[in-house]
Amino acid sequence: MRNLSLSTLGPLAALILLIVLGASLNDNFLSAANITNVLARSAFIGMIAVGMTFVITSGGLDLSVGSMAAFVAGMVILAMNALQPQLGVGLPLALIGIGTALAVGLLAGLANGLLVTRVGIEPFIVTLGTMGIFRSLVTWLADGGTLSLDFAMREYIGPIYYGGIFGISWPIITFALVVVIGEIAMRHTRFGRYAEAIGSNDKVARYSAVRVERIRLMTYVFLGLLVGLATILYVPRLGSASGSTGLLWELEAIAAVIIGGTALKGGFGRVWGTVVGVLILSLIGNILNLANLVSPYLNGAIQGVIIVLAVVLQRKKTSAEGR
Amino acid sequence: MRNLSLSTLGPLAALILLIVLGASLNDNFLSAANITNVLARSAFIGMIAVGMTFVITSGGLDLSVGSMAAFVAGMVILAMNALQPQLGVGLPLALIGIGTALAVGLLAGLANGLLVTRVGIEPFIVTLGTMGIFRSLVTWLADGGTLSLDFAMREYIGPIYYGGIFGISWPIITFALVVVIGEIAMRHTRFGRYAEAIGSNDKVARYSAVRVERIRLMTYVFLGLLVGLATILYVPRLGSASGSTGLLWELEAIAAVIIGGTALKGGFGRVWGTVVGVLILSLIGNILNLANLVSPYLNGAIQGVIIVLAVVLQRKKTSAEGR
Amino acid sequence: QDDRTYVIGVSIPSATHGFMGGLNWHAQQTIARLEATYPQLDFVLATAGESAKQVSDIEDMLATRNIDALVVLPFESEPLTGPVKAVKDAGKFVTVVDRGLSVEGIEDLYVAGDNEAFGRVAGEYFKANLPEGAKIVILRGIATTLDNERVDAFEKAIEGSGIEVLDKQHGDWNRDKAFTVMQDYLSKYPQIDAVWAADDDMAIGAMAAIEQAGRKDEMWIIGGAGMKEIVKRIMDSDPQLPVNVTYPPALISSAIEMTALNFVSSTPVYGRFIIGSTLITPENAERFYFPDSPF
Amino acid sequence: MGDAVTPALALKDVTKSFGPIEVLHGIDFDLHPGEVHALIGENGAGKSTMMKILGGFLEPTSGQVLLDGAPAPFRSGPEAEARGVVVIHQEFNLAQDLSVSQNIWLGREMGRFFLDHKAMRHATQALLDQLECRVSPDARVHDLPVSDRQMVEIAKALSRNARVLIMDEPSAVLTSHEVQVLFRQIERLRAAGVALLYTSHRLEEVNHLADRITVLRDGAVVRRALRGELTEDCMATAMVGRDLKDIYPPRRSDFGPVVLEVADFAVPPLVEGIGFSLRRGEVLGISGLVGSGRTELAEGLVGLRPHTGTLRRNGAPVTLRSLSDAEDHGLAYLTEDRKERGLLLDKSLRENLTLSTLKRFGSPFLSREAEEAALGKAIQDFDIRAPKRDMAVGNLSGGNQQKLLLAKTMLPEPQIVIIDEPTRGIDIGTKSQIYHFIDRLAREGLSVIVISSDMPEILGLSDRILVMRQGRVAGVLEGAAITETAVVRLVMGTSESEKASENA
Ligand SMILES: Nc1ncnc2c1ncn2[C@@H]1O[C@H](COP(=O)(O)OP(=O)(O)OP(=O)(O)O)[C@@H](O)[C@H]1O
Ligand SMILES: Nc1ncnc2c1ncn2[C@@H]1O[C@H](COP(=O)(O)OP(=O)(O)OP(=O)(O)O)[C@@H](O)[C@H]1O
Ligand SMILES: O[C@@H]1[C@@H](O)[C@H](O)OC[C@H]1O
Ligand SMILES: [Mg+2]
Ligand SMILES: [Mg+2]
Repeated sequence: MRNLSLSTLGPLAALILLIVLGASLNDNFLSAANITNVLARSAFIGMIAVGMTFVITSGGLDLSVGSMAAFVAGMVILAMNALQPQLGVGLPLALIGIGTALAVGLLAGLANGLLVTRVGIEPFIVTLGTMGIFRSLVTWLADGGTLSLDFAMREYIGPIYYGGIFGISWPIITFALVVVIGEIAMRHTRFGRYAEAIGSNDKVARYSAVRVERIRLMTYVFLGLLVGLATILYVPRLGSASGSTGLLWELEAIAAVIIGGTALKGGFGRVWGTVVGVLILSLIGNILNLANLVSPYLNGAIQGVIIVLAVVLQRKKTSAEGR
Repeated sequence: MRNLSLSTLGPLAALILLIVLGASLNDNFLSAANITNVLARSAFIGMIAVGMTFVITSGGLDLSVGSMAAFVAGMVILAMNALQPQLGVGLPLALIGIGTALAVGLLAGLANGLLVTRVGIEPFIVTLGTMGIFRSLVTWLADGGTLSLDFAMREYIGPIYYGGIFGISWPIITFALVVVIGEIAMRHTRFGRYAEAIGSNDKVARYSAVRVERIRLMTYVFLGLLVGLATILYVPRLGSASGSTGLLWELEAIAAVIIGGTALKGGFGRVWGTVVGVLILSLIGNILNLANLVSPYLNGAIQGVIIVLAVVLQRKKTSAEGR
Repeated sequence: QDDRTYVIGVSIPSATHGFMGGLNWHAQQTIARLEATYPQLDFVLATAGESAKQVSDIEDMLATRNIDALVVLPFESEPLTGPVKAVKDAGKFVTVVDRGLSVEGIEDLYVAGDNEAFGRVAGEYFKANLPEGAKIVILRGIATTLDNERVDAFEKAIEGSGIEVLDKQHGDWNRDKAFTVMQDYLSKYPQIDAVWAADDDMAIGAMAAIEQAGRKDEMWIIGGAGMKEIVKRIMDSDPQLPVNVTYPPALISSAIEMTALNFVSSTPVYGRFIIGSTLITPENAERFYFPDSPF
Repeated sequence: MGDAVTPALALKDVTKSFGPIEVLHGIDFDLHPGEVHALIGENGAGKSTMMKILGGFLEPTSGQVLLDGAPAPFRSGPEAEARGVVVIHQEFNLAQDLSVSQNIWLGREMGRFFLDHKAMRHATQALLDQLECRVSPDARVHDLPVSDRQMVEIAKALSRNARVLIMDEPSAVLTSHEVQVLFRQIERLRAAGVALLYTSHRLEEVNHLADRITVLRDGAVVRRALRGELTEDCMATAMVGRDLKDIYPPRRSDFGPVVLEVADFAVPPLVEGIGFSLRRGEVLGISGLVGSGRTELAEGLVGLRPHTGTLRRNGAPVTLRSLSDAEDHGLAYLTEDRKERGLLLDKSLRENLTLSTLKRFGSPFLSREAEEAALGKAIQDFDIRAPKRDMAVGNLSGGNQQKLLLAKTMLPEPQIVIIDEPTRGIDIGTKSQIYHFIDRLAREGLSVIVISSDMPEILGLSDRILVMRQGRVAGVLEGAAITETAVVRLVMGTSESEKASENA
């Protein structure tokens, strides 16, 4: 396939190296349980990173997604706890939770998008601002502590995270679906094409009758929705949200996108690459936990080295091109 | 002055509004002591942000500065503690500390710069990697705890932060010097001119015999040196370094730069604007401490709102231009 | 006593995890209560996410709020020592909470939990309840001095018991992080007999991972600090959570109250108050259960 | 100019390949001091590539570059420039965020330690004055219209004191007045002994300027001639490889009803009080000086700029708030600014071609096949010469980019098309094709507005000519009234022209 250029092959090679490394360090690395764990925990950041791919591709940025996830989770828990007396534990309440997550995610994304497109503030500033706002709000709602879903309801929705079908857990299935949809949207729909065009040169896009502001807005809304979706999977896992939920997810999501070969300046989006980036980041953590290589204090250093190395292969080319 | 365009006037207006707000909330706001406090504590981020202005102007980014500050502080403390038995408390040891700070900062900046320019990796990835590495290293050096300067030595170098001349404290004087030098470098030297040209269009710069990679490298080295300088002021203030030193400084520094009107995409640098941005960010924190306006949980939200508002004025223009 | 107003500054770390959330909540509750009871007292509360910000907060209290007393829970001991000393040197009353300063004799009043005991009490329980050759894993907090103290004390307490510590990674007092680390422990070690999660947020994350792996019956977990959900389960004699070790976030309340007392009563207040870490068992759990606290 | 003199710069048996594709085949070429040497050829013939090799910006795949007879393997443009070889590129080579003065002195700033802003501004002003260019040295390049940008490029090159000056289509975006200014500079430099290499698709310029002519076709030299040896027709024939006759199609005569009526139209701040109508099957030319507001008017008409006034489409009033509104009403616009507004230079031909008409290529999923088919057709219809179909558009030759842009504009099958500078950088053969294409469209019932700074083009193509001056309609000429002098008078604003406009 023509899209599988060097820029995706680089990180893919890094991913394969990591897998080989993991397998050689620990026999359980390739066990179904470990693979399921890694994939399922990648799902949150993964879905968000797919949305982030569109935002970055069209020349934007969103620093607020981690806080947004915490805020959405908080709202979901509040809504479900509030309605449980009337609705009882069951499907209707679960659907309320799902609806809340998507609605709040969408609105949060819309807020970011409108500030960027209508008010015309730099995405970095807008989302730095909303990052503080969302995180503050959830801390405030939780009175500084943790918002916890009622225990019975948590048990009821637990299978959304832990359950699955054909031995594949729901987070993995959802993530896979999001990736496929994202890939199709990027490669085979107008939305993706426009996002790339806007990121490449928004003036040209405007002169080509592309509704630049609308597409930009849509990328933020889409990302917000995906944050909502990620939260739907997140809440059943531990049934709680606090000021520390989703901490630094934004950095991880952006890093995954960039490692995957999407240009930070916009214009080129690689959904598959993003998936590879997310898996690389998850695997680094997993391998560090599985193998006692060094002092745990140095985990961050090893992580840093691998991230840089993962990109070296692919970037060699770009730098050569540059001169 | 021609540089004082809307893009600097916007944040300046926000700064003035904040000052008026602060003065109306608390009589002591405009006291010499408070002004000294605010300016002195702005000095760390301020100096780093001046360096960051050059990096961003030339189209780069540095996420590692907060961790780098922690790492530099750690190395300074280790060096001074190690040599104190031989040298005793006194000027020679203080000079060793200063030398260590500048040398380590310079080398750290050089490392970032070389990875960006020679190896050709995206600045975002390089500095995300080194951010993890520096922070990990300091945690490891401190054995998970805190590295602290011997108390006697801390007393001796205390005046570097707390002392001053003509009633103006050293951090403020140093910061002012850095700003003036930065402003001159940006406006009146080849270095600044080339940084802008590279950020605007590196191919054009290359075609004009600008040594693009060298200037880029220099921006990172310059930033590293300023991180070292900031640390020289930081160590006497807190006398210690740990894994949480300088946490999120990178975000604050970048935010200050962008609030100040420098374009995140590069090509356009405003050192004065950066100063205004730093002061805005410091003042928000100060004002929140002046009056118990709301629940402290909401501080982050207020901060977010003000950051966005500070930029609204200035960006109106840009967005109108865009359509 | 005169009728002037006294201003008491309270500077604590922000609510970044469950325990600190509880501590923040207790601080606010206490302040509200004291302000209502004593009109002559004013409080200034500031929260900080890192040391430098906390130092700034304290500077601001001194420069703009004319505080008469400072109650401070240092984010870190070392960096706060100098600035708190400056407050003391300015003639203010100083109360230090939980994490002590690195130079002795600065504060008037010291109210703290006992981190050494926190680790030791847990360790002693492990030693007493596990056979020789038992295998355990540890989830540590954020890399800090107090985490080191706890872990060192724990390891010292189990010395000579023949208990093997398989692994001790950082869970950063965070549920999600602890969940992930526990999942990986479970993949890595076929036999785990018990878990010391040195904080109840981490205990919750670890339990979820264990439950998912279906190994609930193989191991029990000891958390720490007495989170209400955990205490509840101890009350209900949950075999997975036999006991817990206290480290009450309410110690901030005692500190603020005693500081206030220094200004509203005629007896001067000073000294060191160490609130020991004790074992919460099904028998005494009720005493440690505060359903209204967020923690 | 005998062969005894050592050429200032020469190529010996130079080939150049991009990947597997060889675009220059064994070129021998020399350029002497004190001569103007014209290089002409079709779009994609390899002129720019050859110039970049001469200027050190590309390395030849094989063969040699000789400077003063000695091998000079330049490793970079700046290295060549240091030895007196200066290039004005076909693409703009200015940093948009920097000012005119900053761009001109980039890399060679004045001042020892600190920049001497004043000296640079003065020197810039002197250069601009010399070029009769009225932009301010402090203006940001971003804010300049393309023609001024080109004058800045020229100023930048002049400031270099070159021994060899290579100019790749410097006049393509200039108006005739600016071209005259440029010619005077070229003549001055020739007299001073500078070796000048010049390329242009305006053959009358070549005829006027060139001491020698080299004709390139498909990457090989097919003809060398001295001044006076080739007529313009011969040049065209040599370039294209076949006879060209009837460059301009005959005028049309039967027009349909009015399809667009513009009244009291204004595009602030410059353009106001515009009124005209456009008939079915008609080609309306718009002429005027640079900055007379033609582009602003056009962009206002298609909803790209805020505007006021009334627009009637087939008699019914319409409001066009955006370009997509305009497209819905059958209007299309081809921008004059190919690089900044026309094409995504880092994207492929296909992605560029279909960008403004994606809706037609499948919903919700785009059909790659349909797009490829459209590209195939466009490549044929517009004779786009691309070595590879999936290459980045930025690597196409300038003229082929223009053809692709034209194809992109016509893809929505508009009923009214406004073409701003249709043949910038297009070779004579293709130009003629485009003129006949426009004619065919008009005869098929389209209405075309052509904005052009090329006088023969506007005269040869238009059924009516609207002349703009300082944002207003200076007059409209029709039928027999269309003469070069009449247009020029209106453009310049002499008193006769006012009368002419009343008569029109
Ligand atoms: N970087 C590149 N990569 C691939 N092909 C290229 C590159 N640069 C030029 N080409 C190809 O080389 C050929 C010659 O192009 P060149 O730009 O020299 O033509 P030209 O004679 O200047 O045409 P025009 O009159 O349209 O400007 C074209 O087919 C072009 O597509
Ligand atoms: N992108 C732009 N930004 C700012 N000002 C512009 C821009 N484009 C054009 N202008 C200004 O608008 C005025 C009208 O320019 P316009 O391009 O409409 O003239 P024109 O008659 O089309 O000339 P040209 O021959 O250059 O196309 C000029 O004064 C020009 O400086
Ligand atoms: O922050 C710490 C908390 O997480 C732990 O449980 O108890 C002591 C605190 O200082
Ligand atoms: Mg060309
Ligand atoms: Mg124009």
